[in-house]
Amino acid sequence: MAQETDQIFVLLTGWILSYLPEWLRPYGLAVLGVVGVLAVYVTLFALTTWFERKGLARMQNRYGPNRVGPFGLFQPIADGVKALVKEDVVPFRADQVLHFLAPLILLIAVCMELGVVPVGRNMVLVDMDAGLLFFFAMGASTELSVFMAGWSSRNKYSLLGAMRAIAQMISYEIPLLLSAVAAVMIAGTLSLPKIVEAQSGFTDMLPHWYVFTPWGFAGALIFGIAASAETNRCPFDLPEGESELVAGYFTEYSGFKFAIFFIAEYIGMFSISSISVTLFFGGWGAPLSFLSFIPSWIWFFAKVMTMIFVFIWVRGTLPRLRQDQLMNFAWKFMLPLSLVNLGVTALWRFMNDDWQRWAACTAILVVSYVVLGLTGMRSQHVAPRKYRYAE
Amino acid sequence: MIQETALTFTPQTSASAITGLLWLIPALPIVASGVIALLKQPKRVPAAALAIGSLGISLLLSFAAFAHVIAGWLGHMAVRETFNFTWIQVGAAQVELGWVLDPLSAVMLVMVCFVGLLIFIYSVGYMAHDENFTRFFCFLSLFAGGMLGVVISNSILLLFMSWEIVGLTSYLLIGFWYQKPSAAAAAKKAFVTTRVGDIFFLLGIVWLFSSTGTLLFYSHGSGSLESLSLANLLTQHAGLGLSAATAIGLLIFAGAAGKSGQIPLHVWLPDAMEGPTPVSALIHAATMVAAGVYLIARVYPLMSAGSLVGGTTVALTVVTWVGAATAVFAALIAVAQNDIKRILAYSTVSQLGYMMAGLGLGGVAVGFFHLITHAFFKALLFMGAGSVIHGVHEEQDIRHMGGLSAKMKTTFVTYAIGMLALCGFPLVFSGFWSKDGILEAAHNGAIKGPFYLLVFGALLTAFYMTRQVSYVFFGNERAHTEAHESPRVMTAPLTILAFFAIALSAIGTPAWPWFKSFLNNEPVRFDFAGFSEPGLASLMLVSSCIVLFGIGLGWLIYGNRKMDAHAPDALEKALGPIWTLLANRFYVDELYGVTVIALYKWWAGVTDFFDRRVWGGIVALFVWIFGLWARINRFLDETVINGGFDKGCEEISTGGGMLSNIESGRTQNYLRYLAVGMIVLVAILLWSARP
Amino acid sequence: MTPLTGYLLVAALVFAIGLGAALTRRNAILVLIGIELMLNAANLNLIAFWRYGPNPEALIGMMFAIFSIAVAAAEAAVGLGLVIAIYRHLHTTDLDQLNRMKG
Amino acid sequence: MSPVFYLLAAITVGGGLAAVLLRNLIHCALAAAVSFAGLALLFLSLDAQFAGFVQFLVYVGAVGILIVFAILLTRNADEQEGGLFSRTWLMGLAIAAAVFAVLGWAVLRSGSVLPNQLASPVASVHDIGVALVGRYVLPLEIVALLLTAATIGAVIVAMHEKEGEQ
Repeated sequence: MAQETDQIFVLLTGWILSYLPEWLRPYGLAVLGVVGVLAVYVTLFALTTWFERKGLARMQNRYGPNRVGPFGLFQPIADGVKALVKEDVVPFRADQVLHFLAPLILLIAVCMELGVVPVGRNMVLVDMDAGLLFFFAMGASTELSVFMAGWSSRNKYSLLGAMRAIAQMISYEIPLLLSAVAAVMIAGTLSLPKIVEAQSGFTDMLPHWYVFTPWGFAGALIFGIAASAETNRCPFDLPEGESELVAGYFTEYSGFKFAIFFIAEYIGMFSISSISVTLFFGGWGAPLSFLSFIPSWIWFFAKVMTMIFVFIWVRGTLPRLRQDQLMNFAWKFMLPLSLVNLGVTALWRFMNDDWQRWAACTAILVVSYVVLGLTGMRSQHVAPRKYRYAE
Repeated sequence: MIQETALTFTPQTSASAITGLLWLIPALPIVASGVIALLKQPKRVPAAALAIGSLGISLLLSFAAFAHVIAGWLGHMAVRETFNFTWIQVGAAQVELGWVLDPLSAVMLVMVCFVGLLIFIYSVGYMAHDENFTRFFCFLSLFAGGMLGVVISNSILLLFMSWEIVGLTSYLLIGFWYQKPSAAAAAKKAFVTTRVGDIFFLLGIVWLFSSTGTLLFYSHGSGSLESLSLANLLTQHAGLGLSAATAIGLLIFAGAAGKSGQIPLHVWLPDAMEGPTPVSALIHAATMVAAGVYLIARVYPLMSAGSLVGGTTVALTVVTWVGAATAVFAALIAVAQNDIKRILAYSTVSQLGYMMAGLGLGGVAVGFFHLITHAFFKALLFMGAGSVIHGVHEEQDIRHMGGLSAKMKTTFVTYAIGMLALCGFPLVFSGFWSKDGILEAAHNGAIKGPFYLLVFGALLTAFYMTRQVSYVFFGNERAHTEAHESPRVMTAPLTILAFFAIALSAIGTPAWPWFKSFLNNEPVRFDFAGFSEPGLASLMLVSSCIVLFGIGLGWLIYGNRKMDAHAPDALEKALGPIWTLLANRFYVDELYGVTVIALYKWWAGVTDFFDRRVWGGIVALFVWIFGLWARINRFLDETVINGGFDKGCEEISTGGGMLSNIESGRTQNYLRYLAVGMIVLVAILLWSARP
Repeated sequence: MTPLTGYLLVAALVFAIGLGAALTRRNAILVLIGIELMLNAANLNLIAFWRYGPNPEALIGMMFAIFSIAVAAAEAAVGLGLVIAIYRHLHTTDLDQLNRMKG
Repeated sequence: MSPVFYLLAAITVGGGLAAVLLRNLIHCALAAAVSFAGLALLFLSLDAQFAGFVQFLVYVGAVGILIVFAILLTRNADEQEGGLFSRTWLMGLAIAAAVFAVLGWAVLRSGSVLPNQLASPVASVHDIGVALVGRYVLPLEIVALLLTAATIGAVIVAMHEKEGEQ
C-alpha cells in the first residue's frame, strides 16, 4: 500500500501513457512531466505568496490578506487577475526587444532548473548525469536576463539594481557552488537522484543526511545564505531595495511582465531550496526510519516548504545589508569558509570513521569560523564612500 | 703499511643511506645563503638563524656520516662509499660528478662544520653593529657551503667548482668592508693571486681528464686515483723525465699552494687580514687555507704514485721542500710584525708549510692531523685576537695594547692555551703531538734538510708567539681607550675551542694513534710501546726543549716589562738591517712589484706607445689623405651629385614611409597578417596533400 | 555530407565570423568578442572530432575542449581588464586611434 | 543531418553574425551570448554533456557578464563616433571570407578521409572526473594556477589607480 501511495504519480503517468501509441509515448511522458511539475510548483507559488504575506503580517503583528476567500486564501488569484488586466507600460526610450525578452528568459531559465530536481522516489523529470552542473548553468544564465531587464529599461535605478544584482549573484555563486561541491565530493556523483540515494538509509532510525555531519552542517548553512543571496531575498534584497532604488531592475515593468518576474523569483526560490534539500537534507528521504511509510514526495515538498518558511522568517527578522557589507561578507567570510569546508570534506572523506574524524572536522570548522569572523568581518571604519569609475 | 692493512680491511664501496644524503651537507648552507640574500637588510635575526641553523643541521649530518665511517672502521671495513652520477653526456665523453665518504672527508666535514658553526655564533657578536650583517651571513653561509662541497666531492670537477665558490666568497668576505680601499685592494690581491694557482690547477684537471678519461677520484676501480689509472699515468711521460702522474701532481699542488698560501703565492694571505676577524678565523685558520692541504691529501695517491711505502716521489719532495721553506720563511716574517692579526696570518702560513711538509714526508695522516689541530687552535687564536681587537676598540697594533690579562680574563686564558698549542708546548697541547708527528716524519725522511728547517721554524714559532702574547697581555697598558671583556656570545666559542685545543691531543699520541689509524684504516691499539719507537723519545725531548727555549727567549726579551708604544722593538737595535728586512716581509710584494707587475706595466706602456705613435700616425695619415679626397669630392658633390642624390633620398624616404605603414601599430593589421599567413599555409598544406 | 563535416563547417563559419569581427570592428571589446568566437569554434572542432573520432573513450578531445574553455575564460578576463586599463589612460576603445606602437 | 543540428547551427551562426554586425555594443554582447549558448547546445547534441554545461556556465554565465561589465565601464559604449567598422573593413572582410573559403575547402575536400564513427560514446561525468584528477591532473593544476594568476592580473590591470587620484 505504502508503495502505491509513494509511486502513485509514476503509476498514473504509466497508466495514461498506456493509452498512447508507441511512437508518441516519449513525447507524452515529457509533456506530462513538464505539465505536472510546472502545475505543482505554480500552485505552490500561489500558496506561498499568500503564506508569505500572512506570515510576515503575523510577525509584524498585522492580519495580512484576509478579504478574498477564507483567510484571504484566494488573494493570489486576485493578484493574478489584477496583473493580467493591468496595462503593460513600456518606457518610451526603452529597448523594446530586450525589455520584452528579459522576463521570459528569466522565467524559462528558472523553470528549467526544476527539470533535474528529484521530487520523489523515481520522480525526476530528466535524470541527467550532470544534473547539478545543469542546475548551476541555468542559474548562471539568469544573471544575463536580469541585466537585460535592468539595462533595457533605460532607468538608472533599474541599471543600478541590475548591476547590484549581478555583482551579488556572481559573488555568492562561488560559495554556493563550493558548498555544493562538498556534497558532491562525498556522494561521488553530480546526478541529483544518486546524491539522494547516497543519503538514504538509516542508522537506528537516524537518517544519513549530510546536514548531520560537520561539513554538511557548515555546507548547508553556507548554501542557505548564498541561496538567499542568489534569489535576492532579504537580507540580501538590495537589488530591489524599494527604499533605495524603487524596485531595482524591474522598476519599469508593469502588468504581467512584472508578475512574470515575481513568479520567476519565487520559482527560483523553490528550485534552489529543492536543491539544498536534495544536497543536504536527504531529498525525499524520511527524517526518521519509522516515518518511511509516508510518501517520498510529501516529505520532499514538506522540506521545501520548511526551507521557504525559513526564508520568510529571515525576511521578517533581519534588516537589509549595505552593498559594501554584502560584498565583504561574500569575499572575506563566505568564500574562505566554504574553501575551508571543502578541505574539511576531503579530510572527512579520507579519515576512517571514528570519533577523531568528527572531532577534527568540527574543530577545524569552528576555529576557522571564529578566526574568519574576527579577521574578515572586522568592522570597517565608516567613511565617505569612494566611488571608482573607469574614466 | 697500506698493503698490509688491505689484508685485514676488506674495502667496502656499496653506498649507504648517509652517503646518498651527503650532498645535503653543502647544499643546506648554500640554500640558506640564497634565502638570506633575498632577505631585507634589517632582517638580522632570521639571517643569523638561517645561517646557523642550516650549518647546525649540516653538522648533525656530518656527525652521522662520521659515526657511519667509525662504525665501518670498528667493523674492520675500509669505508669508502661513493655516489656518482653523470652530469653531462657529450658524445662519448661524459662529465661525471659525485661525492665520497671516507675517513678523510668525514673528519674534514666534522671539523669544518664544527669550527664554522662556532665562528658563525662568534660573528653574531662580532658583527652585531655592522649594518651589512645580513650580507655578511649570506657570504659566510655560501662560503661554508663551498668549503663543504670541496670536502665531499668525489669528482675533481665538482671539487674545482666548489673550490671556485670558496675563492669567490673569500674575495667577497675579505673585501667585505669595501669602503676601505685597503680592504678592496686586499680582496683583489687574494683573488688574483689564488687565480694564478688555479690556472695551474685547471691545467692539471684537464690533463688528468684527458689522460685518465674520468673525472672521478674513486668509482669501483675506474676512478683516476685508483691503481688502474695510476699505473697507466705512471707509464706516460711528460718530458723532463717526469711521469704524467708527477706533472699533474705538481700542477695540482700549484693550485693548492695558491689557496693555502705557500711560497711564492703566500702574499695575499697577510693582506687578507683586512677582512672582519671572523672571516680571518674562518678563511685563514680553519677552512679555506686548509682546502689546499685537503686537496693534496685527497690526491695523495696521485702524488705518491710510483713510490714504495715510506719512499718519496718528485712531487712529494717538491711539496716537502716548499712546505718547509714556507714554514721558516713565514715564521721569520712573523717575528717582526706588529699587527696582531698579521702575526697570526704569517704563523698560519708557516703552519700550512708544516702541514704540507707533513703530507710530503709522513703521508696523509701526519699532515692531516696537524691540519685538524691547527684548525682548532688557530681559529681560537684568531677569534681571541678578534675579541682583543673588539675589547680595545678596533686597535690592531700590539704596541698599543698590553696588560690586558687583567682586563679580559677569559680571552687571556683561552688565548694563552691557543698560543701554547701553536707553540707545541709539551705533552698536554694538541699542537705538540701533531707537530711532533711531522718532525718525526721529517727525521725519518731520507733527506734531512726539511727537518732542520722545521725545527728552526718551531723555535721561531714559539718565539714570536711569546712576543705577541707578552706584548698584548703583559706589561704596562698602552691602549688609547679603556679595554673591556667581550660579550659571552664571543667568549663561549673561545672556551669551547680552547677545550678542543687541549683535548685533541688525546687522539694523536704515539701511545694511542687513534687518528692516524683511523685515517689509514688500521686497527688501533693502546700501548706505551708507541713511545719506544727508535728516536721518538729523544725527538720529543728535543722538540720540547726547542719550544721551551723559544718561549723562554721570547719572555726574556719581551717579558713582563714596561714598553713605550712608539719605542723601536727590542730586537730592532740588535738585528738592525735584518729586522727591517723581516719587518718589510723580505720585500716580496715589492719584488713582485718590480718584476711581474712592472712587466705588465712595461708591456702596457709598449702597447700604448704603439697605439699612440704608430697606429695613431697611420690613422692621421689616412685622415689627411681622406681630408684631401674630401675636398675634391665636396667640389664634385656640390656641383654634380647633390641634385641626383637628393632625389634619391626622397625616393628612399617615401619608400620607407610605405614600408613603415606595415608597422601601423594597429592590432587588427597584425591580426590580418596572421590570418593571411594562415590562409597561405593551409592552402600550401592542402595543395601538397592533394591526392 | 557526414555529420562531422557539418559540424566542421559550422565551426569554420563561426571562426570566420569571429575573425571578421576581430578584423573589422573598431571597438576593442568587439574584437575580444570575435576572438572568443574563434576560440569557441576551435572547441566545437575538438568536441566534434572527439564525438566522431575512432576512440572517444580516450576523452582526449573533450579534455582539450574543457581546458581550452578554462584558458579562454582567463584570456577574456585579462583582455577585458586590459581594455579597461587602456580606456582609463586613453579614454577610447577605438582601435583606429590606438596606434601607439606605430613603427 | 538532423533538423536539430540545422536549428542549432542557425542559432549559433545567427548569434555570431548579430554580434559582429549590430551597432549597439550591448546588443552585440548579448548576441554573442546567444551564440555561445548555441555552441553549448551543439556540444550537447554531440553527446558532450559535461562540456556543454561547462560552456554554458563559463561563457553565458561568466564571460558574457564580464563583457557586459566591460562595455558599461568603458563609457561612450553606445555612441560610437564615426563608423562602426574600421577604415580597412573591406580588406578584413575579404580576409575573413578567404579564411572561411580555405577552411571550408579543406573540410569538404577531406570529407572522405574524416573519421565517421556513429555509435554515440558514453562520457559519464565520473569518467571525466577520474581522467581530470588522474591522467590530466598536471594540466588541471596548471590551468588552476593560470586562472588564479589571470584573475589577479586582471584585477591589478583594471583597478590600477593613478596616484593623486582620490
